[in-house]
Amino acid sequence: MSSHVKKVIRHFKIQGENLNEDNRKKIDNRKISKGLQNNLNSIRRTFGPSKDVIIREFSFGPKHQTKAALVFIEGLINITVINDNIIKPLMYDSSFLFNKNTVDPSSMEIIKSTMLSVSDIQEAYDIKETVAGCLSGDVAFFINGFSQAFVISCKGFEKRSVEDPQNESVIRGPRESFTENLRTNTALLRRKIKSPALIMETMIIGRKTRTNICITYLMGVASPELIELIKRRLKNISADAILESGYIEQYIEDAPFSIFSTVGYSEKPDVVAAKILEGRAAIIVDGTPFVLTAPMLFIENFQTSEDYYIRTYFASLLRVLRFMSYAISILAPAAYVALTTFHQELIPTALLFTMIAAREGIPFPAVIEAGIMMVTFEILREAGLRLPRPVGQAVSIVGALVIGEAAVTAGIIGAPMVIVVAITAVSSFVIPSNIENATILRMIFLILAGSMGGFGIMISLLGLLIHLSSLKSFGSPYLSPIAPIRPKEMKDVFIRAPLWAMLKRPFDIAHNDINRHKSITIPPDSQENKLSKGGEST
Amino acid sequence: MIFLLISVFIFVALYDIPDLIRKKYWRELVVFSILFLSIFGIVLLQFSGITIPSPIKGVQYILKDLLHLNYQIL
Amino acid sequence: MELEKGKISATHLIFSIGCFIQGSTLLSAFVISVTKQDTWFVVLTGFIISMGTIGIYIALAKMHPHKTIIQMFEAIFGTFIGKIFSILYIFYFLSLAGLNSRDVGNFVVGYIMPETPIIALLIMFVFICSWAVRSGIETMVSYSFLFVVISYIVIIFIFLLLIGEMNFNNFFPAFTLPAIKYVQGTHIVAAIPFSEIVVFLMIVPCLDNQKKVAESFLAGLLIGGITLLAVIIRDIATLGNMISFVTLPSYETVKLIDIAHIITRMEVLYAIELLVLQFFKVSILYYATVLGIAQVFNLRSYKPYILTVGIIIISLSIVVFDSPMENAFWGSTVAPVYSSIFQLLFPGVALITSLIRYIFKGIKVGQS
Amino acid sequence: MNRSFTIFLKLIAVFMIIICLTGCWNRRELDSLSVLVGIGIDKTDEPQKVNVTAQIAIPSKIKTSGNKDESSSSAYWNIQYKAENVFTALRESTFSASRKLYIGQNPIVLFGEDLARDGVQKHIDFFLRDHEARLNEYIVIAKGKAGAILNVKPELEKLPGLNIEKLIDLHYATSKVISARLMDFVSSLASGTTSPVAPMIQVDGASENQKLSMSGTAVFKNDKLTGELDMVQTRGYLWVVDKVKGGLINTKTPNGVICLEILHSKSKMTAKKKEDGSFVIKIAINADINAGNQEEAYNLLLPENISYVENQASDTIKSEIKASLNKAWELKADIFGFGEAIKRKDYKKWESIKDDWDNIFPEIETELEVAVKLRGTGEINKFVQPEPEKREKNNGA
Repeated sequence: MSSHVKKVIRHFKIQGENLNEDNRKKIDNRKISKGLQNNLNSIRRTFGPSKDVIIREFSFGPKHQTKAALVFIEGLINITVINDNIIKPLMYDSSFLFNKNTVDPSSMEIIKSTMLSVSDIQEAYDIKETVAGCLSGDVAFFINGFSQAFVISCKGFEKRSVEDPQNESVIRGPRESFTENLRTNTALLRRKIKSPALIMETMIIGRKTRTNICITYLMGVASPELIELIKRRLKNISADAILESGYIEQYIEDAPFSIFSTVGYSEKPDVVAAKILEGRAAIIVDGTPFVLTAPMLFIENFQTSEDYYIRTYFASLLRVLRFMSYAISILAPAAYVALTTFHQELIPTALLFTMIAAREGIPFPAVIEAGIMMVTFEILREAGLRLPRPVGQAVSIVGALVIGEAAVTAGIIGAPMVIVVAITAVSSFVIPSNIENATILRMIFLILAGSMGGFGIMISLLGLLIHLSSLKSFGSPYLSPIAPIRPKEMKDVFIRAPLWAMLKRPFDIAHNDINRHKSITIPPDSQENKLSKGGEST
Repeated sequence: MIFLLISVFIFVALYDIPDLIRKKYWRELVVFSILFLSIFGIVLLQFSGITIPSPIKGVQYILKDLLHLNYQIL
Repeated sequence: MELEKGKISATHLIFSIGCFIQGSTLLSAFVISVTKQDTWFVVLTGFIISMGTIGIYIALAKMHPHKTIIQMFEAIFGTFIGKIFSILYIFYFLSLAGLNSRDVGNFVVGYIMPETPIIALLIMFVFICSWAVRSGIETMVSYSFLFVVISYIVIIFIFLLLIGEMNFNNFFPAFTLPAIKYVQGTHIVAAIPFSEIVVFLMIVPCLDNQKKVAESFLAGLLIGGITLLAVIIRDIATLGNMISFVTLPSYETVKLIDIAHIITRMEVLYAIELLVLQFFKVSILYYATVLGIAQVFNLRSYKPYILTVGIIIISLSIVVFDSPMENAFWGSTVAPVYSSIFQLLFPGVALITSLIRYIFKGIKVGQS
Repeated sequence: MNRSFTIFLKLIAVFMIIICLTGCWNRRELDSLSVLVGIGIDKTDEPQKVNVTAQIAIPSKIKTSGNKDESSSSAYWNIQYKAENVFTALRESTFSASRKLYIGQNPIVLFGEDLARDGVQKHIDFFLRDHEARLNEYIVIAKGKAGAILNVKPELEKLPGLNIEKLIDLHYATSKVISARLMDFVSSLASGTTSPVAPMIQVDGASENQKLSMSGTAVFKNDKLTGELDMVQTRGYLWVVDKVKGGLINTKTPNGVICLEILHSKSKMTAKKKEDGSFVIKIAINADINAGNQEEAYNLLLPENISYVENQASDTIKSEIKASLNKAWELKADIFGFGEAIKRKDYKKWESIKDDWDNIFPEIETELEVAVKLRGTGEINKFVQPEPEKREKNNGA
């Protein structure tokens, strides 16, 4: 029933849009005519009353009799290039060009090859192309008497320079991060992987925003089915707007209703390069510094780029620490509630006495207490994030005072609960990409722990496990090296083995070119031993 | 309690039947209905206080009291 | 007309079988109440006996590749008799699922939360299992390795903590019971944990490499067998003559851990392990039931039946026994006989029939 | 019926389940518990009733933060209740205690002497059966009334119950006190031949400065208290069952008494069958000792002196063991588990003599083998005194 109604509504919607666009299409599909004014009128009609569209009419050639016009949008182009490399040569040096009153198609070619000293020039034959060019920062160049126009690329809008990453700060490792500009981003990746096999395919998505999107992958390493799948899903997007890579993520991800994200993102070129080298594909979206990577495995949340730059023991320790802190961040309040309200026999006697003494006179049951604290914490976190930085500091100080001191002294909240929530909060910050799902999971676990104790926690953990292992990200099992088990890949899960020992790429992602190393590399020291032994014998 | 039970069964029916109808799996729908209605009846009886005999105890009766195939507990 | 499109690897089958057997090891009181301090011996003989029964399953799987046990019976005995056998098997899987869910309920109610109504626990437990079954066999077996690893870690950890408590004098005097007790014990061990893996004949068709059936079954049996042996030895050595008095020997063993009043109260590990392993076991049995129903009635999908069968399991596990005592009586006296009908008698008859057909008619039944 | 509808249904299912289950059965907040830290069970005048003293901890008074008023009041409350059995008494004490008694953390179970003479098994059963109680609670027999023991306020600890637990935990320091967990006690009861033992505790001193002290070992015949071992006999018992973990031995030497510290010991008890069919229990003990205190100079660097001390020590150990053996024979209580040893050795023979064990046990032969090794002399290797030649010089001068 409801689906039928929806269909009808959808039908009307589509028709309405068609009506709207019909007018526009009439103009857009128009070929470029020989009369300059006709073309300019079409352009004017297309852009309507927008004042940032500049139409510069001028004349050049012998006796300045050839009328021409440049159409561009102010702010998107580099004005010096237009002045020095387009208008100047035409106005000063073009007198020899045309024979009197003849419009020779070949002169178009001459202008292109001898007069315009810019690198990227394309020819356009209909208005639509020129309009699209203008909108993406090109200059349309119409000449009276020709049924074609030049679309000259001289993009020059304001952009941010490459800066330190804001979210993924590192102690050791490259400090550059992506910017909002697509080309800068592709260049950053090209500088990391200097191989012709690094393919960058561009697409334009978004009927209104016409956002440039670049699919980047390593030919031969990334599996063709994956690239095919990503392209198919991207082509299916019929949205009118793509403003951030988050839009793309939501349109192409496998499990839109899951609390876990199955598409990864990063703002650091080295991270994205590493993922591309493992056989993943990256999707760069113009206008955002966050580059998507797919497929994404659950384990990637726990791997940071720095793990591979520092020494293996400490890196492994950090891995274990991250798993622990994730477990704490989702389980600690639930476990505390389950222990104190259901399974007191599991608490050591001395600790139990301390906890009872702290709870004496607290008006709420432990679940409610934990709920209050968690909600308060989330509010404080959100307030601290959104406010301007100096005020944010003040908010956190006030919050800490209110929660930490006043609530405990007033006997509304027990001190152990404050400790538990504080530990939970701190450990949830260890893995920023997991904050979203950890917050939701924590709530679910707390409710189940409050009603069923440890049994509830176990049930919800099992549910979590089932959910995680049934998820797939672009054909790869989400929980990949753990379930289904890939024993050889356990080198990069709970421990981070030395790089020379990680011979293979993840099987579930790069199954058509699994070998990272050309030959089996021996650890460097044994190589040297061999060399020195050889030296002695000779 | 009965209300809760009925709502659970309605939920199960709502969850499973539409899929069958859409795919035009009529035989599956028949088997489903038989299974569903019989268990609905049994559970309803169970909840209204009638003791349902345990099938395992039935097996135990056959094996132990009729066939004497059991071990002795000591 | 493939009902299950998932493919599983031999590794996963091995660990699933191991995990499935491990599910029963924690509830070993059935056999311990019979053979007391000689249970370790009974485990070994039971293991050897069940290698024989598993040989039957392997032979059946080899003769009828890409068929579940239900399809095999229809191929061997014809449609009508085959369907009768199939329905009996579905009842068997269903009853095992009900009994095992009841075990979980009994444990939680008896030891952790005595005031909780068992139906609430069962609803949650079976709901989670139904979720697992709905996610498909591929997902279900994918975490078996994780479970096996967890339970091995827990067992080794507890073993190390209990070394101080163990007294190997507890194994003596050995072999003092009447011989019938050893027969009974062997039968229980062979029937209740080990040969229950007949249910995996419902899953074998999903194996991607059909040549590895034999290895998978035997390796899985070994994983489960080692666990059972280790647990039994640990419990006897720790509890001594108390072992025949307590209801859940493993649980009481773990409760005894007390190292300087600091490392203590480890029974939570036991509870976690029990829930996880029983969850796996019940979900496999549940899956077999649902798939069996779909295959008997030649249905095109098994997913619509999951929730209904779940309700049947809940209802069955509530009515099945009035108390854990009845359950224990059934477990140590009648259950081995009941299980053997499905584990040894029917598969044996099926194997002999298909062998006879193979020899006399010279056609391979599996190829039809 | 699209995907989002299915998701919606799933969410409803989850919420329905959660709502159904917010019955919160079994939920007890921490402040609704009264944690038991000791249970004392005494005989009453009425034949079918026991007097149960339950010691409840008051956690808010355990953490005294320098407040003088609070430190004066005690951190526990002893609630007494008379009922048919322990379980009833603990339950019915909620008539006067506002919180339900919680036994999950209880460290000790005290039995009064009178009650122990009548048998303890019917009172122990509850502790085995209850799902909250643990198998490693300590069993202690009180000389006199158990309730009185729980009333003695300790100096170092806040709670008498935990104080007694710690006293028992320290058994390794002297090896003259035993520790008996519920598990050990019941395990002995279940064997049928081995007699259970439990430590005894008594109140010393007058009413004002009372203190508790461990005093010997209670010996049970089946579940009835029949007699007790003194401290020396207790250690003799511990030597045999391989539970000596420390302690001191004072040994006479030609030059004064030397105090030896037991570092560790290992003993092995086996049954041997003689030609005539009777059994000999062989007890082999290996002990490592260390010189702890010397009263006069006795040179422990000389090999002959070392072996002399070792022999003396092993004689002391033998005498301790003999004392305990004699006491056990006198009580006809096989506390050592000789019966179990014979059972392990020859089960068939054991079956025939099992019923007559009470009469055979006092006659049983034992063989003692004690090997003591002096492993060190501590941080000094000689008695501190002037060197012999100097002394002679001094004497000469």
